[in-house]
Amino acid sequence: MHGDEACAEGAIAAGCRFFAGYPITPSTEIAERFAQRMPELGGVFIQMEDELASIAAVLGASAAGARAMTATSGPGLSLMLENLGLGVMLELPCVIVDIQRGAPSTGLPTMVGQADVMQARWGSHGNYSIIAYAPWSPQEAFDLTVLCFNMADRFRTPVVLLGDEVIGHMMERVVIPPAEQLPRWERKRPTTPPPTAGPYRAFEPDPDDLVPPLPHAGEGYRVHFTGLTHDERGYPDMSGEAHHVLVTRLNEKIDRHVEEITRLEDYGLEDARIVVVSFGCTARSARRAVREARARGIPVGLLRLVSLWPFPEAVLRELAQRVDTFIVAEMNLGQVRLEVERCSGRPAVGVHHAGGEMIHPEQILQAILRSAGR
Amino acid sequence: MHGDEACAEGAIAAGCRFFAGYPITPSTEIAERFAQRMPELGGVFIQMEDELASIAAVLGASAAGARAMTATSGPGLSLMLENLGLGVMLELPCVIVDIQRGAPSTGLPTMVGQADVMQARWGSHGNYSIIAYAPWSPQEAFDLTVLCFNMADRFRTPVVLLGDEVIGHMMERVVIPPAEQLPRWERKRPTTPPPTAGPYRAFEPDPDDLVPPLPHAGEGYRVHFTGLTHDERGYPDMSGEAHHVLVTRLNEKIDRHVEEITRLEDYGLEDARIVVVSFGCTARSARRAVREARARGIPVGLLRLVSLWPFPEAVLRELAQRVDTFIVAEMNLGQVRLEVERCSGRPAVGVHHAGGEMIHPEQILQAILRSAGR
Amino acid sequence: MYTEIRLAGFGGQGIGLAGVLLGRAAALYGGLEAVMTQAYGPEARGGASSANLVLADEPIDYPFVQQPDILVAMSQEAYTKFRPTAKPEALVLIDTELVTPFAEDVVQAIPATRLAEGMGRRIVANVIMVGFFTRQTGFLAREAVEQAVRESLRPKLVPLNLKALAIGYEYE
Amino acid sequence: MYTEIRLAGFGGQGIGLAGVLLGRAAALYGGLEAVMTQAYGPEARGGASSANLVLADEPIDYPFVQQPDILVAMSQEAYTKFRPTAKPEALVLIDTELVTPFAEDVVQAIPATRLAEGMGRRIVANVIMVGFFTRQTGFLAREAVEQAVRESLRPKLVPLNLKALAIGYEYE
Amino acid sequence: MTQAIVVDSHPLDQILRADRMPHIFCPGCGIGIAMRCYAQALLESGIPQQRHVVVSGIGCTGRVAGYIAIDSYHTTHGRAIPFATGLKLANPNLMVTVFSGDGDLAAIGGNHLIHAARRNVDIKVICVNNFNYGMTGGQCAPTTPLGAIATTAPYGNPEQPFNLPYLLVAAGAGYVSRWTTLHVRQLKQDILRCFARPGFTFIEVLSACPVGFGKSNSIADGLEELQLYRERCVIADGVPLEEMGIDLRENRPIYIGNFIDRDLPVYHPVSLTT
Amino acid sequence: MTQAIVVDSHPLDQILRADRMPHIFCPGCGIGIAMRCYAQALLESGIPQQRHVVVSGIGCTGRVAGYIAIDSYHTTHGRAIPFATGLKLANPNLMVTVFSGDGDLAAIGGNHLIHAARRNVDIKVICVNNFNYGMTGGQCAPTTPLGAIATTAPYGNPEQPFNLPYLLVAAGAGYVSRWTTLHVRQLKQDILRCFARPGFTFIEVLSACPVGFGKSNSIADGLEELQLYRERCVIADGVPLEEMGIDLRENRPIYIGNFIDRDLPVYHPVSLTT
Amino acid sequence: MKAFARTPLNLEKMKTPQGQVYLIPERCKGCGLCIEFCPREVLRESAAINAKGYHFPEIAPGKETSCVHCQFCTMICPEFAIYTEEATG
Amino acid sequence: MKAFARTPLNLEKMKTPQGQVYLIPERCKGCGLCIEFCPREVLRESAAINAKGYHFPEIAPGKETSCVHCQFCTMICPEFAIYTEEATG
Ligand SMILES: Cc1ncc(C[n+]2csc(CCOP(=O)(O)OP(=O)(O)O)c2C)c(N)n1
Ligand SMILES: Cc1ncc(C[n+]2csc(CCOP(=O)(O)OP(=O)(O)O)c2C)c(N)n1
Ligand code: SF4
Ligand code: SF4
Ligand code: SF4
Ligand code: SF4
Ligand code: SF4
Ligand code: SF4
Ligand SMILES: [Mg+2]
Ligand SMILES: [Mg+2]
Repeated sequence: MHGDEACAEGAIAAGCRFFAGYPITPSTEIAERFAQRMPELGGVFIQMEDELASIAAVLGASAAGARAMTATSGPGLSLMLENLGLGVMLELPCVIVDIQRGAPSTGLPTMVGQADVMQARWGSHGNYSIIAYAPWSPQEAFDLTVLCFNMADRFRTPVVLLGDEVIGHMMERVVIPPAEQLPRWERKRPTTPPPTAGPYRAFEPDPDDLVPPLPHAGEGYRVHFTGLTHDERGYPDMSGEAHHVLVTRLNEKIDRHVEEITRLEDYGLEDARIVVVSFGCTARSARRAVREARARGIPVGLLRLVSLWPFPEAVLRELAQRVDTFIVAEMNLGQVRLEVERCSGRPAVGVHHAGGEMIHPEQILQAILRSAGR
Repeated sequence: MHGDEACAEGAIAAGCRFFAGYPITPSTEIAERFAQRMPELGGVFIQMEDELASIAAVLGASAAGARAMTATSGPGLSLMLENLGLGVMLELPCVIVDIQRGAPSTGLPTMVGQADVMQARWGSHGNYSIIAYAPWSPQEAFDLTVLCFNMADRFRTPVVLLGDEVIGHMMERVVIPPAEQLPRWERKRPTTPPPTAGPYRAFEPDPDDLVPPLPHAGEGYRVHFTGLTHDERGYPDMSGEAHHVLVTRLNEKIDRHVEEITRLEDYGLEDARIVVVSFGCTARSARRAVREARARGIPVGLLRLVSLWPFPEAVLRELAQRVDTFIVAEMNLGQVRLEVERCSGRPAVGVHHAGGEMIHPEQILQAILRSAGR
Repeated sequence: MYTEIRLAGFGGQGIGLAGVLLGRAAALYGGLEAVMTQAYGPEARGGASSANLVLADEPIDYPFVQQPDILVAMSQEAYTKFRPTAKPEALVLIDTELVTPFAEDVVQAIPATRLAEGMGRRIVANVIMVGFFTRQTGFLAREAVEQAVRESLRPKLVPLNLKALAIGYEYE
Repeated sequence: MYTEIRLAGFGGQGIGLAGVLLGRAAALYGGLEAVMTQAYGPEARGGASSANLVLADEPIDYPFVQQPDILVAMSQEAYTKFRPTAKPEALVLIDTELVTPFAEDVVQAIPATRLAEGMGRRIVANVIMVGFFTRQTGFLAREAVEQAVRESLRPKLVPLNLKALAIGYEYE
Repeated sequence: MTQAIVVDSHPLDQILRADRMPHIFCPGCGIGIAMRCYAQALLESGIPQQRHVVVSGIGCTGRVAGYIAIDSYHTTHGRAIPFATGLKLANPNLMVTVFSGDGDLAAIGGNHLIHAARRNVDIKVICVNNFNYGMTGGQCAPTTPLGAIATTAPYGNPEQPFNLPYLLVAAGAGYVSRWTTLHVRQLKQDILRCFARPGFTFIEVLSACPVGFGKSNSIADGLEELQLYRERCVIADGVPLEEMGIDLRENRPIYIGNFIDRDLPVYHPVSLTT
Repeated sequence: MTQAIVVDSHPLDQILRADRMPHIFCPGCGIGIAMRCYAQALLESGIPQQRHVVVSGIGCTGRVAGYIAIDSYHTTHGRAIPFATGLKLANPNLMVTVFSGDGDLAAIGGNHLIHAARRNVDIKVICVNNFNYGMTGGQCAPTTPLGAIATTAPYGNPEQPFNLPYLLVAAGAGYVSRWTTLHVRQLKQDILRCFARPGFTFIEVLSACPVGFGKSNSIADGLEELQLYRERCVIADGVPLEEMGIDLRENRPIYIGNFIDRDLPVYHPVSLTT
Repeated sequence: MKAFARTPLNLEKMKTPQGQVYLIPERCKGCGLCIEFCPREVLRESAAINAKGYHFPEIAPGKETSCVHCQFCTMICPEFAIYTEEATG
Repeated sequence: MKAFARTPLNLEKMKTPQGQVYLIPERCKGCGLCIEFCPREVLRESAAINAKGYHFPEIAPGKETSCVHCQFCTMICPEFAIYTEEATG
């Protein structure tokens, strides 16, 4: 099964029954898989007229209670950003899959890239926090898609799966666990019936985790959702104060839970003086390079960012205490590297390529050898 | 004259004769000014059906040789990002004005924000460099718009003016120098006639500055422009190598000229142990706070970022050598602060507000006092 | 010198123009720094309207008015809403017929709207108020304000507005 | 064990399916790690098509084939293009009738397409080649590949393809 | 009756977010009238209120979602229709109405409008056409008549406007009507008909924006615009769709009424399970 | 003649980027035919080549811009029309043609299409309609017939397609035609007519995509699709626009021809100087 | 119309219901639509103003019993500021 | 049609021009359109293939002088691979 299929199957296994999308290489197979599968399962597959419509439909479906998703690549993600912001503001859980290709612009439609990392974080106007994961195998495309849905519902927010063409199109064994073994975190839902007088407070956060329960359309809560700055009732409130309260909470509900959200994998970090940081398909090359370097006795480890956002700042700061050099391997001209530099307080060695073909383990190995003074 | 008008007048003074836009508060007055002025000057004002169309029309006009611009606010910028990337890839000079308002999403349409800083840098998919300036007064809205056009033509690239609602809507004296006193850097243009055999190499960089001369439509060069990865002839080239060469050059042509592009203003930096970094309307409050703090004998200075991108990394690194504390004052939850932290290698003090109302000098003063241990 | 001025009334009274005239006079002919801000947005429609001016003899950093030294109120709503935001000792100018001040407040009053109606053009009440303002505050030369009127308005409107200015200025 | 395999031919020959069958057999029934990648894109249309397999007994990091240990060429273009990318000592399997190998090259040949035509279904040439591959390479059990055929194809296509597999496997 | 009895609530307050009244619409604005017709239709529809949902885009009209006390979504500029599509398909039990402005639906949202009509998705669109962008202060819309004055057309609009009913029918819509805010009874009735009929429906409501459009085009106020409707509106009976263009400033009939009502297959996602 | 003479260039190579030939289109694809008609028309137009510009969006058809040796812009998916609008308005001396696919122009680009038609901006649109998204491998387009098979409609397309000529006319276009890639003479002539006539023009070119559409809908190859055109195409004469819908799989006429040619004011930006 | 409205009231008594006007003055924005389009000219602009300065409607002198509860004022009022009920008695 | 095409050639000699077919075999993708739509059935698929494996067209036996230079093959060929010129002589 290739990564795109695995992603679609992951979504389906997670209970996703609504897909709205617009074809774009190299994510199209996800849509095609849904087109095949939703009719069998009584779910909704709809091909929209563009990506603007796709994400809007996904948000609508989420508001109606569905686990919903869309899939695209860079150019489509660029078109979805305004409504990604709406999803953040309305706190509508959903999953947006970006199978990255060579960019900017039309770039290399059929070839790999990893240069949408910062876009996923900062692409929509205004300040918001986002959750993003990056699979490094078809198996993980499955697993992380399930996790994306769970995180989306857990934090009532859009979540991004940042795949790449290599993972999307490569075939590898994927183990699909039985549905009942898959973790499923449900959306927090209203626990009280619709109020008889006065509006239901659909944006009143649970003080514990800042996440408000989500009433769905048709349940009688008579909710108002607006992309305008709003109070806890959802009513527009045009004041700097209300804005600060709302926007801060939207950020905090994610940032405060960075530990819960973060997924990392490490290889040989215990004794490492040099740490390679990588993610997605590039992390495969990084692992090979690290293995080979360790075989040569170099104290190097790999930190694989399974979650990219929120950035695991604390982990990096802690690592920086005991590590000499960070090497960041990524198929862009330096995006995660900037974050690593910021958190570690020092320049990192970048192994970069603009995209089109995977970074070869040898390139990373060379960087390790240089850093180790060999 | 308010900032929006000053911006429009700056563009007109810079020779801009093409405006395509879509109304959005708080930038609409720019469009309205153009609607008034273009007919008088024989230029083109066209209101498009949306922002997607607006930027596309601007790129088309630029390809035809016009100094062209559009103006919008956050939600519109979000919609322009795909074609911002196209502009980068086709190397078509143009100016995009974003008068920032409270965000994310619809947020506070009539109130101020400064939270699109990262978006301007990272909003489109893929890796690219961008040039952006942030005016702090209507006068500067005029001056920097002129500069934007010059930089756009100088580097054959889209340039962003990141204004904000306070500057856009506040009235202050604006001095408009006579046209002949305004600096004007022309686009680099082909110096040879169209080749008789073989294609003209419209993407062959000048080795000195990496900027290729730009032939306009209708001049007989028979150029091909594509958002696909292309070679120096403009022909699609679907290889990782070609992609790396192209994308690296697009970044380098800007990053290498960071000194030429950077505009900074400083107050009392000479003896400062504490440096406040700010920009746009917030820098006005910062200046007042710094003045008051200095009056109390605190060795504090202000570094005002007139240019935001490319980030003046070297300046910050150099300052970091001799300064104890950086305070970043900005109307967002921390964007420029991240860059300051990265370049200075240490956490900075943030004075943040999500938007809606200007940060008051007092808030910044308090931060200064705390940092000074008072 | 650092003077904060708030002009307030309801939509359609030309409060913005009054602000522009004063700002211009101060900046271009009075040698002062001047910044004007206005409240925008759908919320402002039909309801209260205000123009806020800071005049100073040094660069003005923070552009907003915080505690006006001078308040010009051309509607009851504006007076009631904004009087408390102004300094207790602020100079308060009101349109006599539209505003009933708080009992303890000391104000300078002019029936600007009625005077304007007397001129046959209700719309110039704002400029009458500007004239009154110029006289009462004294820090702007009458000529400077006249010049601002000439430069800010379409030529054919200038004579009428100069007359309105004079009426306000000369009102006792 | 770390074996790189490239299957190549032209569009429409079912090269991708051949790769899937081998990958499946290796991964699910051969206890190996297997990764397959393909060249995508409009450039691939009608022209060359290839499937690239890495089989290993340890996790496969870098998923691409760099220097094939085994090359299966089902078109002249594919052979000419890819033979130089393979190890000099690589095992090279060709369709006899479609490929004329370089003079010095040692190859294993089967007239897969003709055999398929013999079965009345040109389209199964790929599976015949898979059978041939299985026998020639020896590291995959025939049963594993048969199982892969059963699981990868629609039921009604299975018998035909099992037959094709047998023909390839048993070809001398 | 000797005097009007002063009260502090209205019978329709039950379906309004009365705590948010008065609404932000300007004096004489027609949006409130269209909203009242919708509110009334909601009550009369016989469909339980909790099944009704309203979705708006951005604009003055877009604010309507904020005043109706049912599940209501105020989305982004132009995207109300696809948002509504998602809602409807995910829960077909909902009665989903899109209530938005001409700019929102036909300028930035034009693509979604024609595609929803083509698909015949079961949503009810009410488009308040006030011939301009009211919210942003009176710019041209794709409905602004040629030559009319707007803040982005100070010398007159150089563009032809859409004939929305014609466009919608050509895009594939099965049900298209037009009324004005003077035709309050008909409008409410027509909304009820839409509720009762599956598939995509489109009602254009001509409406005064005295502040944004009227002022600059010699229509003194909302009252005057309604008087103009009273004078010039004609029920279209057999008038071809090509003739449905409007120029408020020209003295020719403004056609209103139901222009098309035809049965077309309603969009349903493919399903093998039912 | 005893044999065909083998050569290595074609008379039209002068207007092609011959160094990029052969093009990427699949065997039997109709795009090359439409492109040839355009290339021929360019030469015959009498307009100096350097005044001609072609703009494409993304898609197989969008690649055309890369093969014609005039100033050519291959933009983003859906945005060819506004890009072309900018070009034309900034330099009215240019003859700007948009050459793109049905998905590009009518799906993601649908809004720009109807607005350009409404404005009547002076650009020439050639839309290659192959009833699907060829480039991405055969997904549904808004032109895919109801029930047809596509990779995103494996059980049959549940959506009604657009009747593009009708949509365009209703949006305001002054000149709308339809031909197929079999009607090579007529198509070239029609392109020439468009060059000669100011304002927005739209030509729909029905074209085979054997790989994306044909294969899954029982049309074996490009040849068979052209045979089908030969059998079923009928010059529309007085047939109302409503009837212009197409279903390749049904045995009813496919109407072709010039459907409308009317003079409407051409869009010009407001100017006080001329 | 004016003439008609002055027709003695009892003429219609049997046929048409009689209405009582209700008003929420603070919601009124003085647009005048209820006044203009009342078929019976029951309403007129009052001299009083509400907090926002608008002249809300009042019953025109002599029209105290003219309202026929046709509800047009209810329907045309953009502000949900006026409605009628059938007068009992 | 076949019958007609077999009509002795000189019958038409005076009226219609005669054409010479030119071919760029490497561009041909073997779509067969030129063959199918040639009104004179001048062309047929050759046994030879080009580098990409396509059978390009050739002059059908007996049709050496049938081409009337109607240019339909030129116009219908998607590949710019075939054209005709008026045969001189
Ligand atoms: C992406 C985006 N672009 C522009 C705007 C600014 N904007 C808000 S409402 C509006 C026009 C509204 O016009 P219409 O839909 O006709 O509604 P009306 O106000 O006239 O009722 C515009 C352009 C926006 N909010 N978002
Ligand atoms: C924003 C964006 N979304 C999606 C795509 C992927 N894409 C490329 S071409 C295409 C469809 C092309 O269809 P059409 O315009 O009909 O052209 P054809 O290939 O059929 O000639 C799509 C969806 C893209 N390039 N950009
Ligand atoms: S601006 Fe126009 S549309 Fe908006 S509320 Fe006012 S009158 Fe109504
Ligand atoms: S995929 Fe279809 S449209 Fe694209 S080149 Fe092939 S046949 Fe033509
Ligand atoms: S109900 Fe009818 S008659 Fe009575 S006041 Fe209202 S509009 Fe007039
Ligand atoms: S219609 Fe309503 S808002 Fe208008 S005047 Fe009458 S009561 Fe007031
Ligand atoms: S020119 Fe006409 S007759 Fe000659 S080969 Fe071509 S199609 Fe046939
Ligand atoms: S039409 Fe062209 S491509 Fe097709 S067979 Fe003939 S020569 Fe070859
Ligand atoms: Mg409107
Ligand atoms: Mg197509």
